[in-house]
Amino acid sequence: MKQYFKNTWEGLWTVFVGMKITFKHLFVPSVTIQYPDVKVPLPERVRNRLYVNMDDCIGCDQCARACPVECIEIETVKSMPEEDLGKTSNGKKKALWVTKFNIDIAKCCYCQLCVFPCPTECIYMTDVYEFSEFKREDLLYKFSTLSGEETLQKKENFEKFQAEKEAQKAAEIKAKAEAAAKAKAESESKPNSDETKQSEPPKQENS
Amino acid sequence: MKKAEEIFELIKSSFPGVTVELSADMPTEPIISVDPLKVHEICKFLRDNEDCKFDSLMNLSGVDDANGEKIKDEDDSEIIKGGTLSVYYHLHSMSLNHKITLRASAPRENPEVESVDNVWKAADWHEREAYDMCGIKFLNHYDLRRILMPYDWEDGSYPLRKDYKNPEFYNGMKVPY
Amino acid sequence: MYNFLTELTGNEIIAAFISAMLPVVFIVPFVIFGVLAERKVSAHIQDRLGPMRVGYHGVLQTVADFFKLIQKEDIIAEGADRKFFNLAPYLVFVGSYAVYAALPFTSTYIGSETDIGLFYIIAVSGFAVAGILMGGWASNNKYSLYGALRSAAQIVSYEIPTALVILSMVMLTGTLSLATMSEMQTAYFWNWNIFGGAEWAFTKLLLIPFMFIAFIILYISTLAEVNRLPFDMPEAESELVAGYSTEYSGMKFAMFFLAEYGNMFAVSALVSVIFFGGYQSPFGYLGNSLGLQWLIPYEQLFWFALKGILFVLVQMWLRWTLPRVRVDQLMTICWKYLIPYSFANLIIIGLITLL
Amino acid sequence: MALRTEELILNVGPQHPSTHGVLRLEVELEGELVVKVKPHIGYLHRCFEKHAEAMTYPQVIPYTDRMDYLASMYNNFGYVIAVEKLMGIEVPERVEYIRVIMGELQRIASHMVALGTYGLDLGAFTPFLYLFRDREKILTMFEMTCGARLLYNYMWVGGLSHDLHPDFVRLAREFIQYFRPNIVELNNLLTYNKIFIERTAHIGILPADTAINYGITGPMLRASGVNWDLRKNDTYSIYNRFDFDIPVGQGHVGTVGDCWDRYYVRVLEMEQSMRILEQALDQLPEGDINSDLPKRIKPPVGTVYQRVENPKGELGYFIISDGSLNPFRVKVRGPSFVNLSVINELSRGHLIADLIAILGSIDIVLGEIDR
Repeated sequence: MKQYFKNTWEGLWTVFVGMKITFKHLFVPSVTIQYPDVKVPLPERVRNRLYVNMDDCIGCDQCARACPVECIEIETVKSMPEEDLGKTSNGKKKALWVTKFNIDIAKCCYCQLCVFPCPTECIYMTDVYEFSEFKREDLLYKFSTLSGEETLQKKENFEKFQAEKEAQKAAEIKAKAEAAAKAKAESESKPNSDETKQSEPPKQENS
Repeated sequence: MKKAEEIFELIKSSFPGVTVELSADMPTEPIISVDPLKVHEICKFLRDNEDCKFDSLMNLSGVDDANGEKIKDEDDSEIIKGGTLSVYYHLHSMSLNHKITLRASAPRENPEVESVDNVWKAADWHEREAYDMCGIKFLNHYDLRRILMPYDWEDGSYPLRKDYKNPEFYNGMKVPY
Repeated sequence: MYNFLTELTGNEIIAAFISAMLPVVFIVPFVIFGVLAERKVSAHIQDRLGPMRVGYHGVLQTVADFFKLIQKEDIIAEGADRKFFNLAPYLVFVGSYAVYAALPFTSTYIGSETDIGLFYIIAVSGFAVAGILMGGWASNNKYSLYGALRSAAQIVSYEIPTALVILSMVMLTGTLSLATMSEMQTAYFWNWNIFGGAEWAFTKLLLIPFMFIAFIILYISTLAEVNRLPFDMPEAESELVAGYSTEYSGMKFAMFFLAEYGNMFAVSALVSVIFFGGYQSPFGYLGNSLGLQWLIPYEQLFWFALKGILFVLVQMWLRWTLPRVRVDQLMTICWKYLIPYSFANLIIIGLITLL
Repeated sequence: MALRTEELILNVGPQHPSTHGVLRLEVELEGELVVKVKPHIGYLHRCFEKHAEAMTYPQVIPYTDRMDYLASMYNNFGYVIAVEKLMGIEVPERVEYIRVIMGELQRIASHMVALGTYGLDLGAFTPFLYLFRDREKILTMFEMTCGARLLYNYMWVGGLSHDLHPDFVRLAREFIQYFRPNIVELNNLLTYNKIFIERTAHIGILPADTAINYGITGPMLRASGVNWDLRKNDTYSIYNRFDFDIPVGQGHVGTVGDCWDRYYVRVLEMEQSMRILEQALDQLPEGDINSDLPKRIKPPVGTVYQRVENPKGELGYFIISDGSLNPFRVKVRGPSFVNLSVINELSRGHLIADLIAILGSIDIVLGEIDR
């Protein structure tokens, strides 16, 4: 019997206690914000969309190897010995044409493992977090600054160069009678390497 | 508090004629290998014995040792013949606070290990998972169904085997997408 | 009102029709307000803002939702019993709407000036059960079925404490007509039944505590009758996905909503009529003091709506504070607690009135 | 003549408001009484263990994040100390302290979700949002430190990805000051509420011996009255330096090991975690965090089983190394996985509503059950 009234009292009392608390909160200013109008400031270490600064990229492929989800795809072509690709901001000599640097941001898991190994700190995470797209293909970011035909040209240059190397070796093994042919090969490799120089205005068309 | 070696001696003495050996060269913990068809009684003994009192099974994991010879089959994907599949039991005694690791290795061709799920109920789902992933058959387990993979996953394809090949299609869906 | 309309139109049918339609004019705006209020109250109790986009602080949110619900496809599950499935929501709404017929909005307007208003309300409020059962059974879904059965058991059993409390009030006031009951508590708030009714005697003081007990019992049991949390067994979203309205969509679902909020106001109005003088102003009428007789009905409507909405807000406040009771505890509360207390209350009030 | 009766099979989930994910329970009901519960899991299976065999050791860490996504820090913690044990490397003092701080903050955050959703399962919506409001503060601290709110890849083998943010210590202290009163408020609002007690006391009682036999760990085991916490009983990292109590279920309002105890043990654990936090913040040494970060992580041949006290129980990593850069086998012993397996024992003979209450009190995370 005592328990009976105790239950009744507790039931009512705890309800009133709860109501008191919730009533207090009626007048607490809200903690939510109106998202698209108001945005929370992000800390500087925030990890969002990846960005690659191609001026500094030396195509060392370390980020691609570090990535646990294989969302980075890099393709490089060796440059000619005589053509100069400039230096990176921290003074590393570039030696490769980065003909392809794709990041499939749809696969990216934002783990930041690709950022740390980069020797020139050219790949990093920005604070952009609103980049939804309607088509999955639009989430494949192409960072390479070289256009398609330039890429092809670099490739064929390189192949030619290789071929010449082969020829050279063959020549060296043979007598110096091929010296003339070697000289000829040199003379014809010069001009097109020159015009490759002119045909690469450093373009910036990053997302 | 007992060391793995003493426990090993204890098992050896109390189960004559059962193959048990101790591999103490492990960097972290010594492992006692036992006969897969004697696991049940050994575990029961370990649980009930006064100076073992292994009352809790921390973990039970099925492993593909991939120690058979690897041969290429027609579509030159590697398959493994022979060798063993192992089940690792990590036991721990809450009252005496000591642990050991048991290993039961069964031949790959018919991997049969005794179930211990009526020694520790904890083993139930772990064994189902080991069956699901490595295809280790646990004798007299009360329902040995797939647990994580879908029930209609094709028989005989066990993902955690080292020579596992992704199926072309699953329910008409292309794999990988 | 009805008579006035008959004189006005000279045709009883039209008059009846119009006077029957009048509550709709009240209910629909109230529901639009009520749903928004529910969301705003919950939001601010939880340190949120709630709907803010449509209109100023989202005042038009409910209207937008209403249009969305209209446009929604009306899905009927295969294997559902189409006839009853379609009928159920309207039945439920009728159940809650019929209550309004006996509610005295003002001294001049009451749907039907019946002398047995209370009796009629008790009878009709069980009407929704039929609809809920029908919907739950017809949607051919186990969750719906459970919800329906629970709500049937719940509403039927909670009618008893309601009836007992109302009975004690009837003993006190000696009338079954809500209009008369409100008239008796006229003028000032100390004449309200919660303060022991109008006539001045020492019994009045004796009555007050028991009146409060009666009020609490009535409030709890009406809360249970309209299936609000903590008694929302029928649609306990964490157990039965949405109870009897699981399979409903679009306008039919909106009908259930309409019925729920209509019910909420109906029972709150009932409580306010029985204990808080219905449409009576707590402190005199402006109309009297200013000598503008035509003003009084509007004041009365204002007070009536105000009291009703106040109790609705308390219902919401409770909902966002409390967890849900279990279905058997629901019955325990009803049969082991509310009914004995209301019985004792009934007897005591009876004795006091005998003095 | 007698009527023929049969059980009603009710399918709770995979899509259900209170299964905390995509769990499917096949419930046999007699009226509203539960006769048998048959859990079907695996809807969220993401082949963690298969993936891990193809990854290098550091690359596995982001995958461990995704198992118990409410306690990612602790998943990293367990994995890295397992690999460190295998490689036999020591980490700097500061790293140990930071790991403990992060782990305890994560424990508080995880318990907040557990308690909040438990209230939600019982129909109390408001405490859930209060707790999430406070959890935001912890997530903001994490974001400040490692840049991510939910899936940090913060602890590395031999070190950490970032050092603490300069403001971190101050914010952590402020959080402790701020959160203590909120626990009291939570108790008044929910824990001591009569309806809540009625719903949870004497429900789903789990005796200690059953719990141990089922391998139940964490708050569930402690609620059954077993004084067992890996941080003390099988200590790892530097937990032996801190002084804290192990809350144990005592059946204040019901029987020992009922849902209310499981709930209340978590409430008390938040307080204990804050005690550890305070001590750790006071003793936090200066120093370089990644001084001896191994260049390439290549453990010797061998096996290791390392377990840590995850917010939900004993999280064990069984790693077999064949001396290469990738682990040969990584088996995860998820606490939720083991704890869920007892649901049939717990909920037999209770009502559907109780089944929901019991499921909530187990505090499962499907990402970890299915891995």
